[in-house]
Amino acid sequence: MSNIHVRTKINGDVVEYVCEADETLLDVLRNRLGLTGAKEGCGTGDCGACSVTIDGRLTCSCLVLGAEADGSEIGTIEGMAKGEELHPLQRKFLEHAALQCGICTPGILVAAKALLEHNPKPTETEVRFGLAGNLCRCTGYDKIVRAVMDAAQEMRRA
Amino acid sequence: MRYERPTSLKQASTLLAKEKGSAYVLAGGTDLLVRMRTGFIEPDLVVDIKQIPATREIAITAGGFRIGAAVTGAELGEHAKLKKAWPGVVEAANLIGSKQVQGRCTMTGNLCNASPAADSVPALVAAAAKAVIVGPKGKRTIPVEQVPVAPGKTSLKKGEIVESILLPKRPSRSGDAYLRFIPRTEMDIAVVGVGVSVTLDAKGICTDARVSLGAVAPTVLLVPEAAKALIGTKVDKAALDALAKACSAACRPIDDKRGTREYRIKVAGVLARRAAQIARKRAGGK
Amino acid sequence: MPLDSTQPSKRDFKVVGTRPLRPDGIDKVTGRAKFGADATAPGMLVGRILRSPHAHARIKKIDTSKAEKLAGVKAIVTRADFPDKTDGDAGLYDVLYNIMAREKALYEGHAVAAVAAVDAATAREALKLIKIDYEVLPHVTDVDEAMKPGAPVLHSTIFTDGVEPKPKKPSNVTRRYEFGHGDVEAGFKKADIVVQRTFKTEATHQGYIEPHACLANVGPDGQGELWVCTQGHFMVRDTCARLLGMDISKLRVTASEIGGGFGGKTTVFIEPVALALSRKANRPVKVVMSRDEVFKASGPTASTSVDVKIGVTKAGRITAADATLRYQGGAFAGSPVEFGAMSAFACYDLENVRAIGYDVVTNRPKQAAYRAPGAPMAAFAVESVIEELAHKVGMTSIDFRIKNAAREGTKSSYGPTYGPIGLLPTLERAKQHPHFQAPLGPNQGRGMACGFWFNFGGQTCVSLNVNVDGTVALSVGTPDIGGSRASMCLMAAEELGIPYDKVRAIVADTSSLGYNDVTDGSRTTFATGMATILAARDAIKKLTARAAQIWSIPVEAVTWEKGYAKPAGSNAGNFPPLSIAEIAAQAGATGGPIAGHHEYSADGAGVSFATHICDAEVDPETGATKIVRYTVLQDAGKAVHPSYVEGQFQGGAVQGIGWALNEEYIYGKDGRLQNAGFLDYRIPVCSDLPMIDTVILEIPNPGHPYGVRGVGETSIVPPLATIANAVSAAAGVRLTSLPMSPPKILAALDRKAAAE
Amino acid sequence: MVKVVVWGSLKPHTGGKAELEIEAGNVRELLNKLGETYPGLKPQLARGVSVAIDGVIFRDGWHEPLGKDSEVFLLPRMVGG
Repeated sequence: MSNIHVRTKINGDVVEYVCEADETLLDVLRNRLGLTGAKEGCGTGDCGACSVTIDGRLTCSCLVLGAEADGSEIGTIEGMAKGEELHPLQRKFLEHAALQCGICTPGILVAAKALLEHNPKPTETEVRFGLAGNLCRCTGYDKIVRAVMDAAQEMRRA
Repeated sequence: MRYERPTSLKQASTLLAKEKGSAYVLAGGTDLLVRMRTGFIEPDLVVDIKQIPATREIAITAGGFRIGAAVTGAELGEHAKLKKAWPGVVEAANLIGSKQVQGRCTMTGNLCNASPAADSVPALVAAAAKAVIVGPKGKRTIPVEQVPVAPGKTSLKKGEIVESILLPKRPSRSGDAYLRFIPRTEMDIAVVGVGVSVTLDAKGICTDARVSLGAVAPTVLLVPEAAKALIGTKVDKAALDALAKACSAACRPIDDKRGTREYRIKVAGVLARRAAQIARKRAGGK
Repeated sequence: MPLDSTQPSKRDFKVVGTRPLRPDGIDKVTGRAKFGADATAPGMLVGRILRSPHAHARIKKIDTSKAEKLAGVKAIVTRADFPDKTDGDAGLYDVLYNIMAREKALYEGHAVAAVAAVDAATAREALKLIKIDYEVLPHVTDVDEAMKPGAPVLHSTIFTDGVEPKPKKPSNVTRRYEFGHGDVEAGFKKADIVVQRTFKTEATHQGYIEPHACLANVGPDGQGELWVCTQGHFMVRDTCARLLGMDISKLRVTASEIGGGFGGKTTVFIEPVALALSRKANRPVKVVMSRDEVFKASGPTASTSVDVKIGVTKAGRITAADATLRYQGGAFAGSPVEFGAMSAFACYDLENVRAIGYDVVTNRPKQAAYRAPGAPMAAFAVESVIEELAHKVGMTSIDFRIKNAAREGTKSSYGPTYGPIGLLPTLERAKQHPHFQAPLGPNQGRGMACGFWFNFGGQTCVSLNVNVDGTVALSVGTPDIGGSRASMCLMAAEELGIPYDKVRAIVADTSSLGYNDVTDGSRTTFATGMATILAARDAIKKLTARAAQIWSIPVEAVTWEKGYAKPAGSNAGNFPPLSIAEIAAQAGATGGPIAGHHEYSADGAGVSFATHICDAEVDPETGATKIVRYTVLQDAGKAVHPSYVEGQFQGGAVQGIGWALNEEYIYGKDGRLQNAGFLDYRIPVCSDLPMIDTVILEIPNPGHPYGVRGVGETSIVPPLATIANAVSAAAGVRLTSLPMSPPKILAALDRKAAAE
Repeated sequence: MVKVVVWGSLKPHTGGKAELEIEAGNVRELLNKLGETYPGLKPQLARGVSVAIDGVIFRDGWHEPLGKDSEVFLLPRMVGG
């Protein structure tokens, strides 16, 4: 098995790594780079816990080869807060108690951020469909939807 | 496994043709990686075609649209002209998986995965789309319904790659629609899918139609009898009844974990009726 | 246990009942929180488990010789590495058999061998090189089929217990249970209307998003460490130590952040295997289940088949209620049928009641607890019949239930007489709720149901350390699944009279704290909360004594008020009050560190009730169901952190929605699970649902100093029936089989149309 | 003497009786005496039971006192999710 050298930007920083040809980006992030914020809930793109952005597009990092990321810019949950300052979505998730166990939270935050960048004023239905690729088993989604809508409102005011 | 990232179709085709083991094309990867993960396939070679410029663009041509093999669902949804001309096709492509999957998945991948339940395929078939295939012996263009031949099997020969999908230019007063049934509101594989495309004349009479069914047979079906039920009518109740009957009659489904045989037959008719009404409305009919 | 009998209802709370941010919040929104699979160790190996492809097979031979020779393989374990040390403990033997198959593989996915290797690819390759000689045996996965004479028998050792005479032939029925009182036959004779129906529910999975994961590290000296996502790390420690013949003190288990459990992480699966691999390799070994493994080889809940018969008078009073419940709990004894039987009629005041339960084994994974284990399926059957009877006697669903509801003094269907309980208040509040008055749209129907759950306390140990600056470090031993550390901080702060953010709670490892039972049975806020309060009181006693020393006055002359030590009266002396910080600052001089502790077996959890209301819309052409509106009303005793109480109500309701509509284990004729993934095991997604309205009732539990009652489980009891009643109303035909998938609903509509 | 009620399917082990009279002052004595008097109950007692005293269910607690008029039920050992 021959390893592949990959050069990317992750959360704005240049990152180089070597990975196996069949290794997923999720495994690279978690096992090689120590970025364990993206979680593996299924490994088949059905739960969204491994959500990241690649060149601004939301994707499941379990459905991307590490090798494919060469030349791309990757955004993960670890890059969401700017220094001490939490992203409004992160803050609103805490305020609304929009997490119970927290395993799905990084993926949902990454997806919600991508959603609001695309649609700053989503309706409840749009939030619900926008987050349909992220499974949460604890909350019943109620408080998640509230937190996202509240964050959207705050971000629009800002 | 080897991973290659050629920058031309010729290179890609040569890599695939020369590989002695199992070789796969990677565009979005949303099916390929799942099959690798579940141990269903163990590729010796994966050829990533995303660095090939032709695969990445949606071109407007004299004949209609040329959609590169690596164009993602999200990109299709953002293309206003394509959406206006072929709303049913774009809708269908946008139903594949989640927002996350939309960022990667492609219609060509959906087609070449050769699942009878692929969402975009019935819409493409109804749209009379064609696949442009590049291989060691050159280029050929075939109707999309001739690409899948059985569940998981295509008519592509060793070294061949689908370069793009062609959608014809739209006559005026045309409309298409795709509807599928899934138990949840998102994230499921179609239990039944129906694509309908119609063209009306000035009086609202259907002059041309194509109807296609997914998940009711080993491959996506083009159903000429169903189209016949619409042509020459105003797509009224009687025509819709005949359409539903023709669609149900064309089904050759199985019982599986996603639905029963009876259910698929019945719902194929229901969805055909609903899809035809949307297509008619989009074509300007009342 | 003796408790200061503060009147909980009259208590005026300062911080309890507020909604502060959780202490683990930042870690969880920034991706820093460390869950089961997030840990690494130097020299770590990857552990992988080989699983049986057969539903039922004798394992004739296991040949690992080729795999052992593969470069990079460091250890292989099979049944030979797990000698029976269970010493006649049948339950523990079943656990041993479940974590690694012995003479037979009893279900598809049953572990048969495991490998530790330098990387995942090598481990995967090694699994392929292990050769197992199976003799495939006939299998059975359906509960009713498994009970038939002539069904393939899983264990030659099971002779149905609880029947007279004791059977001479082994079968798949492990045990018969019977609960009830009165004379049901006589009761049915008094009835004007009797409804009798049979119901079926399919097995569901807890569906936690985090697969089981652990990192084991055992040395040749017999000392070990285990990092694991679990609902109970002390349980993991004790079980693993016993299975592997280790001293309990030598195994230190740390609970990771846990990505959901709902009962499914109350036992062990991969943990003893990882420890055995690590011991053999003398290297750290990480084992993480794939989602496929989670579905096939963890502990889903039972599938069931239930008969219910209830009789009523024309006036709407129930005269008799009878149920027979058959639950299969997988390949080993222990389905939750007894709790199904006990809880089935617990919401009603019944003179004549009987519930008979049969625990059945089949070729499926050994079930684990799932939120109020056994109760939702029984409630589905009973509440469906109750709804039908209400309509037959011409009463509204809610008035019929109010008329027959259990209340204080009712002899419960499982025996004991109820003290003050909260069922009627939830029903009366439901009756007033605007949801009940709201108009319904076309193809919509409204349903309701009640639910009951026992709750319990359990063994608990808490340590509370007062730091020199007056802040407080709280160590608890119950893993925090849904924000319990916030609740513990709230209760400690309330009791000590200090701000919430001056208390920090952690889940301590097994070497740092006394034994704690698992986080289950809705017990944590109740039992760990009460232990926290009592530990705080213990600390206050010591703080008071230190204040006495500082003032050089007798201890009896010092009182404690709102976070301050004060002289008891003018006789005691004229000293300004001392804060915790001021007392703590002098700790070294006044006797050393100040800490409060409490350890006990908590009881008096108090039973819990809920009422749910649902509007569902059914597409008559496709059988698709949409949940249009949903309301949960439940008694929380006292909501310590109301947001997390609401979260439990909402989460339970939505799991119930999944169970009712789409979730099911689907087996093929070959006994193999066909939908071992989130694609076809369809848990609700965000776009499937409406907002879930909640009403928290607070009827104080006399068994807790603040009146707290467990809330985690009851919320999953009513939804199955609530939704079935709503769907049946919308479709105009009674649905008796879960999940109510679109094909089932459409088939029912067709049958109705054919009959009309 | 306290009156203790066992659940229906334990009756084969108690000579067909659901209601038993036992001389016991607390839970521990009750469980010990039950096992001594009705050895058939021992496997169930070993598996674990709960005891309901006047409507409150105790899963643990040997020392819990039983009054002459206490309402006492033997129940399966409670579990939860």
